[in-house]
Amino acid sequence: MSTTLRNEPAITPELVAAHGLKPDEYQRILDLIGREPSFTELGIFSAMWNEHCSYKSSRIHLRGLPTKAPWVIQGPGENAGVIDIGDGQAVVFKMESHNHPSFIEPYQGAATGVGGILRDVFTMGARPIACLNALSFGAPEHPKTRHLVSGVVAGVGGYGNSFGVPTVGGQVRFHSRYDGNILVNAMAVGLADADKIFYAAASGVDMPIVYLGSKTGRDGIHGATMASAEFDDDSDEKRPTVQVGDPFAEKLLLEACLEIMAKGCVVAIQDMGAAGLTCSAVEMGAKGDLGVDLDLDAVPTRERGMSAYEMMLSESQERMLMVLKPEKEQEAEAIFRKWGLDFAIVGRTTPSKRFVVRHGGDVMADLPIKELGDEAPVYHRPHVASPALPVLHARDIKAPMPVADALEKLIGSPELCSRRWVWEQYDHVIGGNTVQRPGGDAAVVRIEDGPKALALTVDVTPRYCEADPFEGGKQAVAEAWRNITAVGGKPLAVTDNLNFGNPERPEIMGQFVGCLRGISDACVALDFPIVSGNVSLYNETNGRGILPTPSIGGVGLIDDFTQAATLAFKAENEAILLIGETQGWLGQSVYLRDLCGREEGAPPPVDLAAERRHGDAVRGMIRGGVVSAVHDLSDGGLAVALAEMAMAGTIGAVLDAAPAEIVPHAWWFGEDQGRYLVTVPDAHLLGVLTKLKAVEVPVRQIGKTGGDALAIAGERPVAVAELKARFESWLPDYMAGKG
Amino acid sequence: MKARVTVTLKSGILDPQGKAIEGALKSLGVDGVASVRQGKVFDIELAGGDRARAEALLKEAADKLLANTVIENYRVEVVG
Amino acid sequence: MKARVTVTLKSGILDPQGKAIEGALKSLGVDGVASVRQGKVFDIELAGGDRARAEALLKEAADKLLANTVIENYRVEVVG
Amino acid sequence: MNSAILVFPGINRERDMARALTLITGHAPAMVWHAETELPPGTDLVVLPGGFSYGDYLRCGAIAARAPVMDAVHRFAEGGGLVLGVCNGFQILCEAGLLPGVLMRNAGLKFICRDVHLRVERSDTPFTRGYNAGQVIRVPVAHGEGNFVADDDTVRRLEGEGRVLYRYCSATGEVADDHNINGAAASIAGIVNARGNVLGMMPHPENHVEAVMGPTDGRGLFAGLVDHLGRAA
Ligand SMILES: Nc1ncnc2c1ncn2[C@@H]1O[C@H](COP(=O)(O)OP(=O)(O)O)[C@@H](O)[C@H]1O
Ligand SMILES: [Mg+2]
Repeated sequence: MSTTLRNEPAITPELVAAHGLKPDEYQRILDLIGREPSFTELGIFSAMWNEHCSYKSSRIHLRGLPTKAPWVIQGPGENAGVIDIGDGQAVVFKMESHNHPSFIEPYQGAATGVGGILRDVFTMGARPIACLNALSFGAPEHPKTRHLVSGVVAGVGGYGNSFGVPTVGGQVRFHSRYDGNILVNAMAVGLADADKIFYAAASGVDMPIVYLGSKTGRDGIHGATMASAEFDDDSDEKRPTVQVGDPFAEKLLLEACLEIMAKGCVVAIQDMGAAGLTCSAVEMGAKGDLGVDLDLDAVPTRERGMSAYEMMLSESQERMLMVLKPEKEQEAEAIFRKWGLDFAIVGRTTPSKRFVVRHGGDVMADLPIKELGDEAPVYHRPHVASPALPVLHARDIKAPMPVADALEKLIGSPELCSRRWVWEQYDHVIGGNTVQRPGGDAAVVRIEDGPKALALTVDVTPRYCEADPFEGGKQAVAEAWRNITAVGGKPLAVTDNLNFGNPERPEIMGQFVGCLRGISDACVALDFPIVSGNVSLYNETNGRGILPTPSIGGVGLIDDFTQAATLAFKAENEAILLIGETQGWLGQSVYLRDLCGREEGAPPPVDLAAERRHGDAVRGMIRGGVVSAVHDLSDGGLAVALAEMAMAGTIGAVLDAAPAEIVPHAWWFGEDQGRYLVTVPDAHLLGVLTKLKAVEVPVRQIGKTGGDALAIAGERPVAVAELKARFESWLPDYMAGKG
Repeated sequence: MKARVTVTLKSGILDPQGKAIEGALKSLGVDGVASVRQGKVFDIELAGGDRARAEALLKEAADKLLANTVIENYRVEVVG
Repeated sequence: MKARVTVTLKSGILDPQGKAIEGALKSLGVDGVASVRQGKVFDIELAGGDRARAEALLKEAADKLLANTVIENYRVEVVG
Repeated sequence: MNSAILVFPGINRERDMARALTLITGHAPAMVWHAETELPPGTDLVVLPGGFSYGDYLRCGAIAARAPVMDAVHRFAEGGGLVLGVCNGFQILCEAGLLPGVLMRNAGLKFICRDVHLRVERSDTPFTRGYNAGQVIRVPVAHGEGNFVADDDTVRRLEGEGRVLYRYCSATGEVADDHNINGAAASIAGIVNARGNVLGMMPHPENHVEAVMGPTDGRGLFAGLVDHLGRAA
């Protein structure tokens, strides 16, 4: 082919650099194709070889993750992971970040993030039944935070509500390290027939490749490259065209796709996400060992005069690429027209294993298809382990205030207060299956008419990951496992979203490697394989990285939703049992950070064997119907967990003083891992204690439910109503600009 | 004093609303419409009579709240 | 041909969005705003070049769809 | 009881509605595509479900209100047939002129999903006979534009003619601004047309018909309709 086409800029070192390709990467392209690439080809390489699509910094480390179990149908590598939940049913799920776009335009960035992950799930043939989201914002006092919270939450809701999927859970946190780099991680969960899962690999030569959905515009050109670039103070100037989400179009796309899948029309299907047409077409061909010949003149466009380069890199939303059975083409087209969607044959599969792009009579690209993906650079980036921090001793930490005052302060703090202001903007009841709404440990979503249900959660504690990546990685997985267990679910599998800073810095790469090792160990020990995930690197502003934030999305199964547990105290005079070992670990606790002003020390270690033993015992008690309320302990420790149970049930508790061997503030606010609180009616108490003893699970009765306050022996009682007022008011007040 | 701030989408930005309206007009039999893009107007009453000050005030209002300048343009007119 | 249809709320109809924006502007420190009412504009491209026909078409579009004439007024301008 | 649920592009609570109707009436409703020009013969109840028809673009309900099937709905209503519009369905009915007024952005400008309390204002209508007058029920809302607005005369007429059937209130039935979640005129959550056969309401009774979702207060509405139609037959 001619290497310079009409109106195409010449390839200069500046142009190469502007595409985020390093000189040695460009050399690799020259070696691979044996000539200078065309402008369109350069664009294609930049899209395929950027961090976001190629995983070039993370790939070698991801290979070690545990991804297998008898119930895993599809692990990482497809649009989403798939697990078997019995009865011929499968659950399809994945989490993905939309961090940079959400910082630039919070509403549309978050909205299109949700749209993208929903598409990943229904591309595989599943009807989405739930969404979750994990959001990290800068410090509350940062001037942009309020605007970002408001836009992101409205955007997550705006898309999911209109699309018609309940958003049932998530996480929200504030920390100054996210000031210039917020995180928006969206997770979608869908339900499919286990024998009707659809994949991306094309098969058959000379099969028509069909473009479906919305038209292509100039949105987000270079979006994928941007998702892998650091920000600086000039990023406002580098704005690409923002992608705008159209949840209405996506809802039509969902219904149309499910309809043609049910009619048996589809051979292969791939949604157009990051790097749009380029990525989706290359993947379909490469996975199927086929070439792809695209004719861009057939692509439905929104704007006049779009170049091949623009069409190949556009990230317009709500689009799909499919290979259809030729004999079903007309039937499929009729279905798409009925739903008012564009339908065009834009190419064919070929035996050549080349990726050929034609436009206006010219060949704009002619590249080896396998190499585009497989030969992407892979980096063994240098990494250094984070220095180990000292273990703090509770006795060396002075309590700044009495326990009751501390509890009142913490429960109304940005870190621990209620997220109601957020989730009330999400339709969390649509579908009529949300058995447990947001506000509990894991959301519980009934499957069709039951009795099965899914337990869903997203967790990570970034301050632990920063202090000790390995323990932090373990803890994120353990907490997700614990939250599922606390509602009575059997944890089945994980999707992860690994958000880190600049991998070219050895300390950051060290965090990444450390967290991944921890995640891996925990997933193995807890039989909790990873089936899908996403990596977001370069989350960094002016050289300062975010806290390492590997969000863990967990999915568990409940055999009978009527037996799920909730955290609310149910009745007066029930025994409150603390399960698990309490040492009083204050290092990296919320108490130490927010009340003592010290972000210090080693985080609490996770003993994975104990974790499993304790969790299995708790799940057994839930199934046995002997516990009336269950809650796991996490941020804020014992006192905060008790307060959450009391507020949810509007019943107080009478509690013993801290045991003599533990400093009171460490007992009440320490964040030792692997712990749960349960309440037990008298009739079952003896049985429960005997059983726990038999399986060597530490347990201690710490008080009884009752009254309208949390009354700790020797402390000022704290009224549940007062706790609730503080718990519920911080976020709405903050968003209203009060206080 | 009365003023109008008109906010429109920047060109190149997808307008799902406009697209849906286009389709609806077609199915209602209103032919000849090639494209529709939707925007907003804000009719604002201002205290005081200083035109220059009013314009500055409205520009501030548009930047801070009425328009999302990442995807929208705006125009301010003081109408009297 | 290009045209603009502007749709505004009839006076007497409460405008919650306008009210909320009024309040928000105040709390952002933009003062001097006495009232805000929000409306819509539609920028429409038309096929063909007959002005009178265009105006008739737009009136039809507004009556049939673009405005809810129970609560809204509209104005049609062909801009060229 | 033969019910028909209208399906417009972008509608998304049609499955919730179908489940509730099936559960309570014992019959699966017919799902009727917006491009149809007739309702299924023998239809007793037409339901316009919740969702985001046409993405709520332009004005919520505006585009759906002009769909081909709506002519059939007008004829059905003129013949005295029962029509229920929930959430987006209510918005469509207003846009179609089958009910007065319009639903505007919530006063707080935010989408709201939560359980609310409603006071049932009278029990002598097909849409409320499953309840007692003055009864307080708990059902969820999920909307961004549920703020009922009409001119003063219209609101006065609705009140005077006893056409407000459901009103936002406290757990104990007080109607006050604090409980008026979206700023609706007179705390209106649901109204009927002058003839009393077309109801529009913002909250979602169809989501509270099974114990699994908490209260089952939504059942009364559907059970009342079954009872009414049973008697009429
Ligand atoms: N962004 C969000 N979207 C929906 N629900 C949320 C969000 N953030 C928090 N929640 C809900 O609030 C509750 C408390 O969250 P969190 O403190 O993170 O729980 P836990 O400590 O059990 O992990 C959970 O039920 C969670 O699902
Ligand atoms: Mg929990």
